[in-house]
Amino acid sequence: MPWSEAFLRSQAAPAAPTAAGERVISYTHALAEALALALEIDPRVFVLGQGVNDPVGMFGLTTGLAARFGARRVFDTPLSEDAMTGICTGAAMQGQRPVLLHNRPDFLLLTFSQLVNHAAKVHYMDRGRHRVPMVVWAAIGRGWGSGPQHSQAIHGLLLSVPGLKLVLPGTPHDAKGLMLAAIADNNPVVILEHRWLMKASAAVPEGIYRVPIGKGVYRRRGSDLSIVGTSHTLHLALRALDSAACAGISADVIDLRTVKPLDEDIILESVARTGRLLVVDPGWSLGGVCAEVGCLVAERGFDLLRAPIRRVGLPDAPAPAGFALEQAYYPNEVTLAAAIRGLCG
Amino acid sequence: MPWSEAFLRSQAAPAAPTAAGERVISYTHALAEALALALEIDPRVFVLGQGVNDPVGMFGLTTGLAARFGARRVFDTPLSEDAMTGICTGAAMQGQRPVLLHNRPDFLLLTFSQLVNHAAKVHYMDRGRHRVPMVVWAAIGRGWGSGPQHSQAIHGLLLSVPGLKLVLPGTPHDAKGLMLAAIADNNPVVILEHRWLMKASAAVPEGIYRVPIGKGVYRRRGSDLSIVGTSHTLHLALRALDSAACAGISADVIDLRTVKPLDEDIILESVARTGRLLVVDPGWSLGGVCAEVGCLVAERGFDLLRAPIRRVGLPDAPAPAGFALEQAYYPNEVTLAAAIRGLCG
Amino acid sequence: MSAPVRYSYAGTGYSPGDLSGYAPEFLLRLYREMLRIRRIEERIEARYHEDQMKSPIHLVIGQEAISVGACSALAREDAIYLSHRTHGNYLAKGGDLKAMMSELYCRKNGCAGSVGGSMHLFDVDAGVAGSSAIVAGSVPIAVGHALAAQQRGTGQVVGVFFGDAGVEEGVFWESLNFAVLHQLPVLFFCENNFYSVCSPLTVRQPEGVEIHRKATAFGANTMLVDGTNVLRVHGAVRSAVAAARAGRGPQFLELQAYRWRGHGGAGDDSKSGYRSTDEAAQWRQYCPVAGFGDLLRAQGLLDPDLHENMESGIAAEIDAAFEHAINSPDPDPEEITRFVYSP
Amino acid sequence: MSAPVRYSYAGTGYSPGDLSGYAPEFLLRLYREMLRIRRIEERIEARYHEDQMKSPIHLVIGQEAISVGACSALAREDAIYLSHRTHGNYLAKGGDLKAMMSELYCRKNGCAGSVGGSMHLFDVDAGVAGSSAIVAGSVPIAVGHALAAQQRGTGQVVGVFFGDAGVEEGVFWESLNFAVLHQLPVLFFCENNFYSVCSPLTVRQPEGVEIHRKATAFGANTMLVDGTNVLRVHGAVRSAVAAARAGRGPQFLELQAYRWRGHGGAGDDSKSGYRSTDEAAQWRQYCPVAGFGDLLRAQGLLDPDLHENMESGIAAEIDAAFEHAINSPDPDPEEITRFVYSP
Ligand SMILES: Cc1ncc(C[n+]2csc(CCOP(=O)(O)OP(=O)(O)O)c2C)c(N)n1
Ligand SMILES: Cc1ncc(C[n+]2csc(CCOP(=O)(O)OP(=O)(O)O)c2C)c(N)n1
Ligand SMILES: [Mg+2]
Ligand SMILES: [Mg+2]
Repeated sequence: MPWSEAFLRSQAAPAAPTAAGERVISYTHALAEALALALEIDPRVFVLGQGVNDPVGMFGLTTGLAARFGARRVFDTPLSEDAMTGICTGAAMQGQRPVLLHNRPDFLLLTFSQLVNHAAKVHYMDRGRHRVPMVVWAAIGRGWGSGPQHSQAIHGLLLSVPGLKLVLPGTPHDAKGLMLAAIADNNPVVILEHRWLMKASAAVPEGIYRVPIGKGVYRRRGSDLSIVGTSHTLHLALRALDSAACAGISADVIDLRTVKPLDEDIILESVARTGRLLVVDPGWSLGGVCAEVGCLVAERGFDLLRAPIRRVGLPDAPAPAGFALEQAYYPNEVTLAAAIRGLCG
Repeated sequence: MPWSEAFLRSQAAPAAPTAAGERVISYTHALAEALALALEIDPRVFVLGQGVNDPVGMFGLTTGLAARFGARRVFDTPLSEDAMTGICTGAAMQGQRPVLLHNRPDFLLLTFSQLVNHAAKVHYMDRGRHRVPMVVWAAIGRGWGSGPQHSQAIHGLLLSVPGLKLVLPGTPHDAKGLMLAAIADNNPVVILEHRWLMKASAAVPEGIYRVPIGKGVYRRRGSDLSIVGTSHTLHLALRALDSAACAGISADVIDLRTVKPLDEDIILESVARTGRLLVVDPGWSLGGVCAEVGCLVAERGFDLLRAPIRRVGLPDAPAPAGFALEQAYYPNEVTLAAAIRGLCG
Repeated sequence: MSAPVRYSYAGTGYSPGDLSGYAPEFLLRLYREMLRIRRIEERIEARYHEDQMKSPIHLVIGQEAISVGACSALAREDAIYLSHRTHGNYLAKGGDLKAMMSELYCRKNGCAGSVGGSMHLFDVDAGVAGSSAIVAGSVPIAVGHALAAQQRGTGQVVGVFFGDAGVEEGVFWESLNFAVLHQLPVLFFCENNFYSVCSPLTVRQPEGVEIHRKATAFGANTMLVDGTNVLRVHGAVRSAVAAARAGRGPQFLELQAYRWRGHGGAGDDSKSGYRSTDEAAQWRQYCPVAGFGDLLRAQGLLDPDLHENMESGIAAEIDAAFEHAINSPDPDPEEITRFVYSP
Repeated sequence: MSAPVRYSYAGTGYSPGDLSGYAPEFLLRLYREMLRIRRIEERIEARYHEDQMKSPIHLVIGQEAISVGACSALAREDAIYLSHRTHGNYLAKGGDLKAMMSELYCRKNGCAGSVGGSMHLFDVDAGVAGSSAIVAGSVPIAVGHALAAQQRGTGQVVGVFFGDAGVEEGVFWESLNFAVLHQLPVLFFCENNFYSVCSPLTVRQPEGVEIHRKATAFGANTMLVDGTNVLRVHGAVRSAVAAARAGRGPQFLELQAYRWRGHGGAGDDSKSGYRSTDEAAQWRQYCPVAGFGDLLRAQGLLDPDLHENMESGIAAEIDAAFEHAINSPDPDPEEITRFVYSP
């Protein structure tokens, strides 16, 4: 899809200005580095997934890894998503640290039996005798004209599931640091990357560092409202905030990075100062992260709120394929600016 | 499990006093009647599922149906939940009306590929050329000491999914009327029954009637708070309300019956009068129906609210198996009474 | 660094004996349909770089004999279901070319109104009942269609196309088991092109294990067919259709052919190294279209005029379809919330 | 109205030849282990009506030879995974009886601390690594364990038990394919008792299709074994273990036996009509325990004293285990939120 490559580059967030000497690399490169480092330092780590050793190399994440670490540590799999999830669970229970990569989150829907009924529950069911240190990674497919079965951001469906951790990085720095943290974590961690961020470049430290799972971060400080969310939608909110439409509005912008476990403190702390909450998410508005964050604040931060909560995610409809329809389906700078203004008006 | 049978009977809600001449039948009987009527009036209806023609007859729902309607209309299936869901989808697209029964909702997790990626999207993807009039039914397995993989109320995981309808009946009357409505509906409808309601008896009209999908109903009218929810947890809330602990508290109690699409109007109408909201649900508190209803009110009914929202569902942990642990895990009259009092205090 | 030749053509090529028993018009129709698909694919490929077909594409060049051989053995009333690699089977079954091109161009009048994209082609009137972008996703749905056909006694048979990787999905075996159990009138068309994206069969299924033998062990009637020979395919499918229609249950056909182009998008990708350029070159010698044309010519059934006639007719049709698509309007934004639920 | 006899015993019963090559102590050990499982199951059954084991149970009476024959061929370091029908395999592998009984009685010191119930027995020290209440759910997990064993070169083999319905789940075939592809040291023990709850095999898998032949077609080494004969099972599994340990990949054993009791809970349920009372009676003639005892007696290896000794030893152990469980405390309520996440 030649168009999409060019398009993605145009969508990539501009690199933030970096301090002298900082190294700027792409999001994909940062992820590839994380995988290589993890394979290097820990013999228990292995990487698998459909085509991880092919010329495409899973968006470039795995390019060269099989050659470097061998076919025992980096290998292709059959199209058997549910079994592969269970196989990773079994290997993880024996102390290995599998990293299972999928092209698209839609394929995770084939694995809910192993992911939800098994991987998430093993540690609980056997009272801590086994741990399940595995990472399941997938890239949200938006923007390839991919349509209803290839574009879904399904983390909202997993939000209720005890035992899983859910991570949606938003910058190259976090992509690397959260991948390394997820591999080091002793629980099943699902990472959803957003394809539209993957051409972005920014400062990324060399070597090993881990971004704590379960901790949000302020991307900006302000006083009129709190914008809370993750991934590409949060980037859109930042752009909206910078646009003329939001002139004069000052916002706290919190990148949750992890949606389970949720960093409740940072959300409540911010709302305590601003009194207004906008939740944004790349998944459906209804019943997902937006709903959870909104309800949380209405429950534990009610007295802090000075205005109705607002949420901006996807409408209650499957993702359409065509370009024109995608424009209407996905939130953008303009719709986000309207939501921000609406909340402060 | 002899104990559970006795236990269930003791848990069954006492039959409401009935008007003279009303017929009182059990929940299970009401469901069985719905299936028999649907098979009778519509040759497109067929009923399938593991053991639907066996002596147990799926909790008694299907007892005698195979003998009466023949093996072409009522039949057993292999243990192939995902394929059976797709097979029902394909048959429904051709105008048949399959009713697929599962013992427990946990098994639906094996079917998310066909249910979410396919059944829910067909009508959208082919612009209305096909409809998918199918019913998927399962009974929440709580209380058999069944444990983490046999007790889950997973409707919260499906809440985001466009194209699905989700129904949780709460009375014999609604169980029958919603089953008939679901079979008549032209969309995939998932019905989750709660096993602890299934021994209840109450007035159920004979013949065909349909309870509208997407409409909640007042179970009680009051002024101090709105209790909104479904299924067995709502029954517990009613009992809590009737207990000494809640003396003097008057509540609106709304049985949503359908959680997708949600009857937003009835919720907002009630909160407009009471100013207080307690959401209760048989699923996990986090990220499910509780979160959605809570966020909805914080978004669209914020100015009506006079107190923080509260939610009572399951803790963020898998369901334990043992009796003593179940007592601590599940909300009960006492915890619900405390939540009610806390909200009004 | 190029990969070794892993998968060689194992058939016998077209031979005059293949033609016996067929009327010349029928043979020419088969040829024309393959040629048409080839030309359509070539045109799509040629214009893909313009970035106006904003949809992932999966070209069928090299696999045309499967589409045409199979669909020519089905009645118009019979139904088929597609995978992600839709074009050839959609067209061979009679799917509307204009509606397909509009879908690829994301237009309002695309067969799926631009909601589906190239992986969701369908044309219910022509019996292209559905497709899925989830590998093996349409298999149980097709089986369900066959169940409905059996329940209603329509006499329909239902075919479902999927690739060699389709049989790695558990739902495939669940579906096959059910279809055999109920002796449903369903045809499983496994288009074995030996690759899933860039992954050869050997890294996905054990060597020595044959797909069609697995299906046999599940109780299906099975055949292994040269998928580059349109007449072999047609003959096999015709007998399979007859068996299915006579109530002899599901039929599984493993149809071997080679995908000449990359998995998705335009162009061959053998240079990237995952498969041997020699391997691709070998298979190109067994072109399903040219090979059949040569045979027809050798037998005096196809002359230059007739061929030229076909080519120009096809070109005109393609021109018109592209023009139609390109000049059609975008869908209305309100479409995104239509058809989420059916009344 | 009773069902017809559908599934008859197809073996040859115990015969003196089965014993050859085995030491008497070993034979007596096998016998004692089967007898022990039988007696434990009978005791559970006898006390189930007291409503103190608040957990669904799935008795293994009739299938003891599979558990004992298979586990006696495994090393203690080898691992096994269980389905919902856990008791026999757990015990035969060396699982702690007291911990099991405490789990059934929902006690704090149950093997799963009362969180799991009877379908989640495990004893990691004895190599009972896990189980699943989802049919076929533990199959890929066992394969993953075998993958880890291969990666680390532990020399372990991993066995996984599942029923005839397990092979109806797609994930089973996905797992088998992967195991064969990677030649993993995993043993698939398919306990074919011909029923899933009350559903006979015939309504779930086509007649004439044999489970072990499907596995063969997937590239596994397979055997069909009389699962009522502990020595046949032991012999088959021993050679399978040797092959797996030698790197010859996965081994699939279809072990046929009959479940004497109802699917779940206490008592036979044949009277309910889903299976023939004659069928159940026929199979009871081939009791894995009594048949073996008779043979040992006939061969002079087992005398009344020894038998009485075994019985009383087993009874005492069972008494103690029940007492232990009944007198153990309930779990603390805080347990419900422990171990949701691992530090
Ligand atoms: C369940 C699922 N897993 C992975 C994919 C990604 N994917 C799309 S097409 C494809 C190749 C499938 O290969 P095959 O079935 O042999 O068909 P071919 O492309 O060769 O025609 C893959 C892996 C998918 N669409 N669905
Ligand atoms: C995925 C799934 N579907 C259905 C069930 C319900 N169920 C529990 S045990 C059982 C019987 C399985 O039969 P089989 O595999 O032959 O084992 P058996 O009980 O005969 O030992 C069924 C249907 C389940 N636990 N999991
Ligand atoms: Mg292929
Ligand atoms: Mg069985």
